[in-house]
Amino acid sequence: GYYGEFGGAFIPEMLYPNTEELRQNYLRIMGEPDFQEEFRQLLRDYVGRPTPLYFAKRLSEKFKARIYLKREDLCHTGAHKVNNTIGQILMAKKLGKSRIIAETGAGQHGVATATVCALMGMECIVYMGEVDIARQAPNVARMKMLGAEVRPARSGSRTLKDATNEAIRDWINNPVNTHYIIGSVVGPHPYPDMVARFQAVISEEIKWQLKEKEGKEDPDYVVACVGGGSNAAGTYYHYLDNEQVGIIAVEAAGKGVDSGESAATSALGKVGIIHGSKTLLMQTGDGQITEPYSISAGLDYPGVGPMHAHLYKSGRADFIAITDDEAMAAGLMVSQLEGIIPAIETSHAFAIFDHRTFKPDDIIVINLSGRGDKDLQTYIDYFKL
Amino acid sequence: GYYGEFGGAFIPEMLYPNTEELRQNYLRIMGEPDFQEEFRQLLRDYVGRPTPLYFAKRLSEKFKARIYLKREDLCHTGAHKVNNTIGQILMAKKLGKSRIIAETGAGQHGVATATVCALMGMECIVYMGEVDIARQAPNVARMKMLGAEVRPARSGSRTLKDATNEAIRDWINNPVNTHYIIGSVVGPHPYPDMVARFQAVISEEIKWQLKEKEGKEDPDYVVACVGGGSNAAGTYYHYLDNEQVGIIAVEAAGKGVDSGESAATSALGKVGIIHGSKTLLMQTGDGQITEPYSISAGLDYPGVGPMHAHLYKSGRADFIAITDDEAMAAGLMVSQLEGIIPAIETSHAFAIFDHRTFKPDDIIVINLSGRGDKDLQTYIDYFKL
Amino acid sequence: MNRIQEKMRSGHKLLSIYFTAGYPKLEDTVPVIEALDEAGVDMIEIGLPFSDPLADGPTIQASSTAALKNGMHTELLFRQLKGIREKTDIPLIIMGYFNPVLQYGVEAFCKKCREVGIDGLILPDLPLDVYQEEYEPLFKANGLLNVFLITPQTPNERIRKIDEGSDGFIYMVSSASTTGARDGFGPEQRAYFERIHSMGLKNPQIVGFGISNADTFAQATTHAHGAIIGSAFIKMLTEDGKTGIAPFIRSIRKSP
Amino acid sequence: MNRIQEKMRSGHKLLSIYFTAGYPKLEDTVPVIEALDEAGVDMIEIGLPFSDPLADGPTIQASSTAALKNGMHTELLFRQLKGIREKTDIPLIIMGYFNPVLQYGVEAFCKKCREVGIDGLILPDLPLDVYQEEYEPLFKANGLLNVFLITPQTPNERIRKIDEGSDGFIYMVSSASTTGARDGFGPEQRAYFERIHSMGLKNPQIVGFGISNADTFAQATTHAHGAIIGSAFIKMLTEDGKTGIAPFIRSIRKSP
Repeated sequence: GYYGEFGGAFIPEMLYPNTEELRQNYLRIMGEPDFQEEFRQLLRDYVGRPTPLYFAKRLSEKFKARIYLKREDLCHTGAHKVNNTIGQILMAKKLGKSRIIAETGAGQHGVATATVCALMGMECIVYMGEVDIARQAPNVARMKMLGAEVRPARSGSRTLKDATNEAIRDWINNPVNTHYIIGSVVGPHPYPDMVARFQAVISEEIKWQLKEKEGKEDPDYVVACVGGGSNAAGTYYHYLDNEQVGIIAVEAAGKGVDSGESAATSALGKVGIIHGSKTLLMQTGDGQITEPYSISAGLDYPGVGPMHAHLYKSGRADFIAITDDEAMAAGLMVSQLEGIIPAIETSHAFAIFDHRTFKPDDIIVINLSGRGDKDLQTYIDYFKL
Repeated sequence: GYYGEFGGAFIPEMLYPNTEELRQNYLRIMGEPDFQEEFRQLLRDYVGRPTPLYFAKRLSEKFKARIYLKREDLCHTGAHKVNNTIGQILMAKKLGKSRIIAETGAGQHGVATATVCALMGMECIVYMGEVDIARQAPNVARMKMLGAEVRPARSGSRTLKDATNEAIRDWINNPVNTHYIIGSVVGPHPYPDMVARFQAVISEEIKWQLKEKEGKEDPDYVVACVGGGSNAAGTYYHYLDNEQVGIIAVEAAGKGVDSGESAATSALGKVGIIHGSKTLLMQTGDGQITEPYSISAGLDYPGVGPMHAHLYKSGRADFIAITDDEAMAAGLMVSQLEGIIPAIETSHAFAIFDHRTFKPDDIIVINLSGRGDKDLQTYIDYFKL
Repeated sequence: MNRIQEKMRSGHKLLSIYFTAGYPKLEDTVPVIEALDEAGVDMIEIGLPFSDPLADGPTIQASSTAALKNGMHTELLFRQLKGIREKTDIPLIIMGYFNPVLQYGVEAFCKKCREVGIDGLILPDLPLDVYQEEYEPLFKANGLLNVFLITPQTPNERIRKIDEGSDGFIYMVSSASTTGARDGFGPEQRAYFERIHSMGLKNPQIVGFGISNADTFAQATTHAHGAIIGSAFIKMLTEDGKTGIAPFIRSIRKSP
Repeated sequence: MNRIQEKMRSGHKLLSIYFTAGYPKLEDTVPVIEALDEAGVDMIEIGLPFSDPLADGPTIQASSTAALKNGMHTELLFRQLKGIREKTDIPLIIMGYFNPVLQYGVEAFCKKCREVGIDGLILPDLPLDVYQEEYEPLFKANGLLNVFLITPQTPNERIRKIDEGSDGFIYMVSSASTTGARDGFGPEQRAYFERIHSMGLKNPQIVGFGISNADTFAQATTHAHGAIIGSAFIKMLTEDGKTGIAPFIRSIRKSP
């Protein structure tokens, strides 16, 4: 359950039976042929996998490199999130659970969870910070359309980390019939590993798709934005042990890494415990968890998955912090060059070209983790469209 | 250029050179191997085709039939519309055009056009009724993000048909360098045929996908909603000559076919000329085109494609009119049974089960033509979510 | 011989005026015709208003919308025109879109035209081939000339075909545009005028679109037999009313 | 022998009170301890406030948020507690989450605890295995007992392991819940209390969560050695202030 010094399960004893049940069973269940068959079938027929690996001609011309986009924005519900919720709802069924809880920040994971609960006819409660409920009304409505109950988290900063706290509290109070679908590679073991394995389909596909297009499985770089880190984990997964493939992780610098309004966890975080996991964490000197800031609602998590903390500490990944302004400009650029409006989270990953230089024959795969429909209001306000 | 008595090119002489150029070249160009290769490659890598054919287990259980959903909602930009705009932008390039115009109602076709123009680096002007601009602000913003210019149509009822008039006027004024990307199987020949051929990929895929799943290419019924009729044309295309396959066309009855607020063109229309095509048309006794009504912005076109007029007149297709209330209830049902929020257009197609009965082994393919994200506000207001 | 054909034999440059029936007021149709006749124009196009006039610019669109709002419709137009031949002998053409004609019934429409004394029709969205295949005998039986348009983009071959199929005049659209769109003619238009002139067509050509004053009228008719003013006339009518008609026509007729 | 272990030998049912340091006022920490001591409680858990107290219900969450807002922090708590042993001999336990301890430095934290006279720690999110692998020697060297929780869902095998690893008492969570969540005990809880009792653990058990009055205190301690009141005490403190402490404790102590 550790990535170097990071990870583990720093949980109250009340959660021990729940996580232990999961820990003891998840690898076995994931290995069962009928689980794999149903998981693969739903990814194909319901989610729309494989998602294309798209050669971005105009971006490649502009930045003089061979840029491919992994089109997770085409997944059902609009982002990679659903790969994980499909996997976890099948896991919950195998464990005999009848009730699903989840946390959500911007609402994408909540929608992806409500979606699979509707698909399986399971009860679904999504915790969401009161502040986020107000500013992400369309996703709240989507969850309700899908039959989920959205419960406001009224404690703390009333955003994602507090919604997560509330979900954990719910799980403490409902230890037997409830499965908690965590939305990223965070939380106590085995969540980071389980979620990464469900998202690993991203790099699994990249390998054979790139082989078809370029004659080789390995790009020179894989690039992804990192909030909690699930899309990044999926993008890197099958390349982690291959040092020939450069790993670029893009974090949200908000108004600047040192502005006091940032979510660049690798730069600003120290080792700490959040939501049951030891990882890099934005906190006060006194160990109180601080509220991060990013224009992107999906990147403003004060921690980062333990896998990514380890990638940072070990130097395996190159971490780049991108400001709000850089991300927004990159989002507009991709929209107008490729006809794809990225989620603002993803836009951060397109802003690396001002920070790193590449060779003309470098093959760069950027995970286009989500579509920008949910962010239109932010784009409208920002660009005064 | 005719489907029975419908179709033709009833256009002012000013448009003759433009449509004639297209008419003389479109079949030849579409037949060229490099055109097909680029078209197919973009459908695959950019649009995300093939879209899944998804067996809807819970819907099938509820309605006691084998119901499959063709997942056009997973296409890039959120609906089948982009199949056509990809085809037409390649056609425009082959014809040496440098400037693209389009009309849009709800904004989906405008977004799909702005998208392919960004992809190809072409100038893009989208005409949109002033009323629609006000009520479809997110799609207006998407078009602007993609670099398109959105021009308000201020004449007439200031909605879709007026936007179409304005686009035609633009084309009259710019006959040499401009290609007009019509968004549905309407307009003068060769548009209905050309658009149907681009959308035919839908039924082409259904055939081999159904063969994989059911061991046979032909379902008992294909079902689609009909506004102008492009998603329906694509869904029916390869089954038109196969009388073993029932064709069900679903129109918008608005507040009731006879309420005076309806868009059920087959029931209410008479033979007439709209936008250069002879077809069924909602009009006054005096031949003035009337403004239809539907809660769905994509179905309130006063005409219908000439192919569909012919399918209606010949009895080949079974036309069903679905009210706003029935469609909204069906949209909620599909959301909660299958975890898919359909576009309200598409929701109409799911309301047929109260109007027709099927046998338990009937295979029914419903084209899930678009996703409901664009309609969230309407769903929210209607269901008070 | 049809009144239009007779008029075409006249030696001077013909001035034809388009106006929208039932505009500015519902009952203005006949008074406008009378005023135009008195002011000395050569031919009149009576616009049958349509909800979706896609070949027209904003001025004529607005007049059509207003006329429909006033209550104009096909049957009413024929009622208004009943007896017009007791008042004037000027060639009268109904110009409109095909759909209202289709709804009225093409045969019924043609008969009514003969009854009230209409000489020809301009239906821009009724294409030559459909006309020839389906409606020509009907038109001819009712003594109606059908007028076709050509534009700078119309290929010579097609112009020949249109010339072949016409027996009144050819409506020569001055430039690629909807009505009322241009202001003055450039070298391109003049080259186009000359090109058509040199083709030696059997039908006379009347130029339309973009003619608004004595200057453009003179340019348009250098080679052609006449010209049609539509938007500029409607504009004047909107601003000055019927009393402006005579001065307007005088201003066009005066040598530039 | 540690003050906690000594207290556990006492014959009567132990009453332990949890309160949040720096609440309701920043300077209330020591006065509350003194008032509790005077009121005759047996043991005190001093809550070290944390921004994200995920095992706690709304009452304790709110008190933590308020205490942090008041300015409470780890170093300040130790400053406030300096000299406490000159005032009282009651067993004192710091209860909090692991992250603030980690940031302070586990070793430095343990040393400070010894300096001011803390007897034990309850860190719900420091799991048994990590404690044993990394921190046990540090705790022991500083005379600190580490207290672990068990719940109705904890498997017997694990309870044995926890019993093995503990040497003060076992914090027996009354039901699957966050703090302050339940009102009274049902047959399920009673069965659980009996089951644990019958296991014959080497460590005494102190019941926590859901104890709010004399009645629930009596039920909780039928088999167990004592019980902890947290949320109910905080609630009283919020409403009545420090003057409410003595009457509250009396109300618990009185026979039901």
